[in-house]
Amino acid sequence: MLELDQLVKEFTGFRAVNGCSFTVREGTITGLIGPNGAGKTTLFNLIAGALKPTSGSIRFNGQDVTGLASDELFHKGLVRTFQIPHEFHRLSVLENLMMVPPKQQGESLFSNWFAWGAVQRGEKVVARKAWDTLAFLELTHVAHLPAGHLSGGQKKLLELGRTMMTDAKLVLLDEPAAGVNRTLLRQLEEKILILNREHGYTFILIEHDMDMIFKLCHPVICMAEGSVLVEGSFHEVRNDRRVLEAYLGETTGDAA
Amino acid sequence: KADVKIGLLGGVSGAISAMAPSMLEASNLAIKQVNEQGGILDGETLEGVIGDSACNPQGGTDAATKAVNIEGVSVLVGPHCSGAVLAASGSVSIPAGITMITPSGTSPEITGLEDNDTVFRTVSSDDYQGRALARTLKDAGYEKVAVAYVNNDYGSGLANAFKAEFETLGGEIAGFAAHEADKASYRSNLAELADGGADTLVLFDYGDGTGLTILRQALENGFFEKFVGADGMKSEALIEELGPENLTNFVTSAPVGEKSDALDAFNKAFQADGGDPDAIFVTTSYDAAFLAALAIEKAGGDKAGIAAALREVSNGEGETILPGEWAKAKKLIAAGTAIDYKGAAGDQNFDAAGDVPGIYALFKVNGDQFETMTEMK
Amino acid sequence: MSALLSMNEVSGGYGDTQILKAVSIEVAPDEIVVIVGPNGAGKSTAMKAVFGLLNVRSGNIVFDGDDITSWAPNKIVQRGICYVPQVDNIFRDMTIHENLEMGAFLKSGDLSAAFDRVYELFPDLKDRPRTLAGSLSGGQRQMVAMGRALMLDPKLLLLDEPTAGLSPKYMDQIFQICRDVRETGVSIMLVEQHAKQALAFADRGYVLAAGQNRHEGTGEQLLADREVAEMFLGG
Amino acid sequence: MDFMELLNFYLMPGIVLGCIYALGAIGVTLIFSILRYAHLAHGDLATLGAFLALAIVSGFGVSPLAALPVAMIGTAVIAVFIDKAFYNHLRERPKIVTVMASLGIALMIRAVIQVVWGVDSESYVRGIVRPENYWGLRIRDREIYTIAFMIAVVVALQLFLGRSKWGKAMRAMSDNPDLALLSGIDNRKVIILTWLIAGGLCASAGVFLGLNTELKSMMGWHMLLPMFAATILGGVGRVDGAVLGGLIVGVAEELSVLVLPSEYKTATAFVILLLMLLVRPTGLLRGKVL
Amino acid sequence: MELIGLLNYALFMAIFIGIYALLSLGLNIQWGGAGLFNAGIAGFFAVGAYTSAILTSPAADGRLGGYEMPFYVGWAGAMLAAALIAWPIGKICLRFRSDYLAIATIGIAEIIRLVIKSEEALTNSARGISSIERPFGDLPYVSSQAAFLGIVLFLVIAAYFLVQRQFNAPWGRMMRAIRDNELAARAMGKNIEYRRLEAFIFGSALMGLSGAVFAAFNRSITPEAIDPMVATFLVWIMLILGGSGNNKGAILGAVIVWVIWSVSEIATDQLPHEYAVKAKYVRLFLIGLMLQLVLRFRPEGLLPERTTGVTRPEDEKSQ
Ligand SMILES: Nc1ncnc2c1ncn2[C@@H]1O[C@H](COP(=O)(O)OP(=O)(O)OP(=O)(O)O)[C@@H](O)[C@H]1O
Ligand SMILES: Nc1ncnc2c1ncn2[C@@H]1O[C@H](COP(=O)(O)OP(=O)(O)OP(=O)(O)O)[C@@H](O)[C@H]1O
Ligand SMILES: [Mg+2]
Ligand SMILES: [Mg+2]
Repeated sequence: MLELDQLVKEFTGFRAVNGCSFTVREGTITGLIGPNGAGKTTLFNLIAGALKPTSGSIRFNGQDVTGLASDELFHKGLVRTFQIPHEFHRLSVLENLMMVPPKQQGESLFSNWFAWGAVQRGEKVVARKAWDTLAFLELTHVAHLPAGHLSGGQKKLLELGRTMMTDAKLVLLDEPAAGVNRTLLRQLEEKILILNREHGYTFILIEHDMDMIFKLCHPVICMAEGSVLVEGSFHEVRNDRRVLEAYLGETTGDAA
Repeated sequence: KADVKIGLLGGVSGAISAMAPSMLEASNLAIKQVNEQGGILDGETLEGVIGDSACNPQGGTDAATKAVNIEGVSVLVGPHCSGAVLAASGSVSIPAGITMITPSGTSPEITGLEDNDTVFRTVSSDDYQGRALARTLKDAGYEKVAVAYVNNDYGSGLANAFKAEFETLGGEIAGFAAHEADKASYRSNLAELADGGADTLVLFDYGDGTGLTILRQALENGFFEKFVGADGMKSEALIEELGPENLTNFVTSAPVGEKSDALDAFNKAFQADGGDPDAIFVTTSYDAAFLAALAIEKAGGDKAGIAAALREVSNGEGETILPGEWAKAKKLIAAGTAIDYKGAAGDQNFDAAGDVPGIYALFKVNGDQFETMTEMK
Repeated sequence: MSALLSMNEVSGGYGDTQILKAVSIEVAPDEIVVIVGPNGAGKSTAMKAVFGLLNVRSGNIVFDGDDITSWAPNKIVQRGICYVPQVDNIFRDMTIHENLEMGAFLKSGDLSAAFDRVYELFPDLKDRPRTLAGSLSGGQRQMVAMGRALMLDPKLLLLDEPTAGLSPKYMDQIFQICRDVRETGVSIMLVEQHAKQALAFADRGYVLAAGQNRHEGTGEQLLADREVAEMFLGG
Repeated sequence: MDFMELLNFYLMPGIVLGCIYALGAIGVTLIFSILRYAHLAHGDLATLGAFLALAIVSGFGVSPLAALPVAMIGTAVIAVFIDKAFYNHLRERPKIVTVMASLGIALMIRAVIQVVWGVDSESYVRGIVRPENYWGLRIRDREIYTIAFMIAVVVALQLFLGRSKWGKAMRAMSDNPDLALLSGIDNRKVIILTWLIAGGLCASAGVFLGLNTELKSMMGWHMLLPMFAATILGGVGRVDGAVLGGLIVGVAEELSVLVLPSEYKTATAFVILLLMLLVRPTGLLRGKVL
Repeated sequence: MELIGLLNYALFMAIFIGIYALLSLGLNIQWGGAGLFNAGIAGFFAVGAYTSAILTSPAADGRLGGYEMPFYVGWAGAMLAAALIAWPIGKICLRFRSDYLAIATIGIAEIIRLVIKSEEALTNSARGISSIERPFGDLPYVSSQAAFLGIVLFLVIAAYFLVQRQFNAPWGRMMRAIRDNELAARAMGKNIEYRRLEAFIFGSALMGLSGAVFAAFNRSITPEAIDPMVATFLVWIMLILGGSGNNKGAILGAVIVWVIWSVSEIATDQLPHEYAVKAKYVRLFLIGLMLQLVLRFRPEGLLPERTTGVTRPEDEKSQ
């Protein structure tokens, strides 16, 4: 479904992503791990169109999407979350969700002026969906708070919530667990699995939480210094010496 | 008794704020004389209501509307700037049928207004002055000049008229450029103008504004030898800031009353009142206000009849009335005798468009004052 | 044992909203205290309260014998508390080196010892001291932020989720660093979502929920508590 | 046109003017980057400085250069006061609110000047000063002073910002005010320091403008846009950028009459600015991409 | 007489307020809606005024014009011209951050002003264009004013209605989202360039319309009318004071500022003129001070924007 071919991203004098190639099959949850600064987020930015690759190509559902802007990719069914939450801080939490669905009729000036009824009906549908999502994320009590006032973890939840508001084909999750309470995280894992199994979402998941990777991901890809180090099942990757050294660290490795 | 009011719409704030105060004083002098000499109509007091036209259309219409509607003035004297005159007459005074006399709106555009004969001016169009200045200079032997003018209706009106006339007479314009006001440096503009090889700079600008800056920079850097200005440049500030010793080669035209009894009468009265009779546009301001009073008296207070009355009291036929002669005029009007006002700034006989031909003189600097050199034709 | 820091029944919030409801937390000298709790419980808010960034409506905060309630932050820093916020905790447009330098703003004299210490803890930073901090990866930023706070040799270090986004290797390292730092006589109060790991090495822990104290005890006690584990530690 | 003419009548005036713009633009850039808003009262603050110097010149009969430091200090103090009284409590608000406030301050300062000193043109020294001729280069003392002062200021300021602790604190605060606070930097002091520097420089821009031309109540306002153009041109937050930008704007304005009708001279600054924004929005010297 | 006069003046004020309300609504779309800092309002105002002037005025020597079209054609043309001018400007400038956009638009407005002042063949340069057609201009004074006010009121209400709809619809929510966080909005599939351009053009068209109404009301337009002080900054003060993001606020701001502006002048005009001159400056000072006080005590404006948007009761129930 997604094919990366020799992707390179160079910042002034520094290669953050350096010849990265892999394929993501439809219906999987691919785990992406790797040391800090390995280039995972940068890779996401390339896939999601927030950055343009220096070289290499990206194919999504058989189409070449290299260099497309992120809004176009969104409409092709590719949604991402941000590692550092990018909420709309002055919109209420509810509105943060309600703004997500694409092609809302009320986004056209013309409909607002001449088809108010249809706009209203559309709003009702979107609002219901947003409330359901909030309920699931345990954010109902802050629904009307400006999103900027949420706690760090709540913002991460909101990030995740946004991906639930559309019919995405491929969802890129950048460290959804960081800062999220573990009890809630276990529930999120369930939800992700449901989305994956029942709704056919494909995920790529960046995480440092091994429990989560273990529970959800197959295959797991470990990146280091901008390129793929190892790819395989969780256990293969987990027990790879290079991964232990570069990423997991000796202590954790021993404990496992 | 109820007051009779006339609106004095000055450019108190805005581009000509430095000139406005003495112009308003001159108008007020006329009003004061009326009141001292028996008042207007049935001994009522004439009151001048000041409004700020701010030298822009928004301010002009606002001030005019207030004067006409809230104060209920019979005549508007002003506004002072042409843009304000156009807007205020178009949206207020013409529809309301109120007569407007501007003492300083010099744009040629005012001539062509469809005004039902209600818009007049006691100052001549820039066209006249520009042409007169061209003729005078040509007579005085200037052959090749460069022209710099401030890019507004005043500057461009003068400059274009001057250029047309000067070239018709066979003179050469060796540089012709507009400039925006209020820049810090004009040296490159001057260098560019001087490139044409003229030794004279004709400068249409304001002497207490950018004109001063340009003249200073020209003098300091030795651009041009002789300088000519128009009425805007006849400003005390120039002498004060540059020093008379540096202005020996500077002449400027300005409207004057023809050397006349009328002018003398005004000068004396204005001086006694603490005013400076040589300040710019004071004679026209005085005439506008005095004419307004005469017209009100003549029309018996009927606002709709004022425009016609204005023509009657100034059409050149009848017993002469000089500035300050209110009591006499009042008596004659009461008796039904025709009168003709001869103003400080000239005879003030309006043509069909409500304009007057101007009378100008060329001034030079002597000591710390301007002094008349020659009359201009 | 007299506490180094004690928050006594502190209530307060942002503007009119009340977030903290009579929260009490104590940190003894040379102690590592962990605060855990669900998202939005008020953990970060409690830290801000210590640092004078909150409207404290009632209760007081005593540090080392001084009542520091509502002191200006720069005075609190001077007094010996350093704080690493959860988000926005670096100077993006300054280099790594300058970030650290700003950490030691209140310190005069030779800084090289302090620099050496920080670079030793985070060798990743040592390699490119002139890199703008804003271009670092999420984990690298966290290191810069910690490093900045450590520059001043504080008596008490407040860390808001220092391990969020760090690789397992660094997470262990950070915990190790916390222990090392404690050895040098610095007390630490930290908020963690990696609660199990954190409680395992901390001296004591508090569980906050909905702006109130729920549980407290030593790390082992809390880890052993079934209810705590279920409700807050992810089973 | 020979080179000397180009130098004397186009470049020199442009450079002097550029120095004046630069002095103002440095303040604009500091405020822009540290306090994060466009300070629209900057021009009128410069006017105020110029008139303060005039008051000293005419009151004590000293030379304008002697009055300069006093005027700078006076204006700096006034700037701090304005900040305390009017901008300080808007700090938490969206920056546009402060921008609006500064516009109001501009009106207020101008009104004070117009009431106290009137609307007529004034000058420090009456009469005219003809330039000295140094091997064909025609230049006046006051122009030399202007250029020398600007250079001295820039060198001093660069050293201060780059080397001193407070200079770094200013940068830190421009970067992340909350974190600066947590690092023990007293934001209020940084703000005061910023205003002292910006206000003083602003006054010097006014005084030198007055010295080289006349003093008018609107002089600073007309300088505002070129100063902003210079700021952005050079790169926001860069002192050296502000200087470079100022010089470019000044020289370009003077040179523009060679290629454009002279009534478009005022537009030169903007045209350069727009081109700059199109090609390289961070400014010539990479400033902050705000 | 007195009463009629006051009524007349009230009509006049209402017309002016209407003209400024159009400007301030236009700005509200741009700033309040999309966060675009347009500091070149005067430019679009001017384009509208001159376009309608050229289309509706009688022929004159040496300049474009003389089409003598009916006023509504002129006004529609004004909107179109302002929109057309806004399009390339928006294309180029909307990429910039708000302060930069402000400075860029100031520059563009200044260039427009210089062109208008200097290009005689197009705009009759500094003399301006007079004898512009004014709807109902042939009626007697009072009825003509009243009829004109009717037109202006209609335009303001229509504009208010349209803009209000926009703001309350998903469009408004989307724009606020874009304002808050561009990167995220883009990642959520919103085409930011297009949306901003849409807001910029629509707002500019309203400003152009306002210019056309102004020119028609005065029957003339001269370059002084597009002084940024009156045509740009005053509008900003209106919007900020009234409450940006709130359309009622935009209109209320226009009302208050213009009333205070005018009434304070009536007061100072009562002074003897030697004081009156100084009083003008004092008045400017007081207006500046008033702005400070408002910003201090109502920094969000008199009617603040509802930051958390609309949630209808049925939404609450549905949870
Ligand atoms: N805009 C940029 N300019 C320069 N360097 C950058 C930029 N963005 C990222 N980098 C560099 O690229 C490298 C990879 O960063 P990236 O954010 O992709 O790491 P990551 O794998 O997501 O790490 P983490 O797990 O810590 O989030 C880092 O060393 C970072 O410094
Ligand atoms: N600036 C603010 N204004 C109003 N309310 C706020 C603000 N910041 C936080 N809150 C609210 O205060 C509550 C506690 O927030 P806090 O940041 O302390 O949570 P936390 O326990 O640190 O959560 P997390 O683990 O997710 O970081 C939250 O419900 C949040 O919505
Ligand atoms: Mg990352
Ligand atoms: Mg938190």
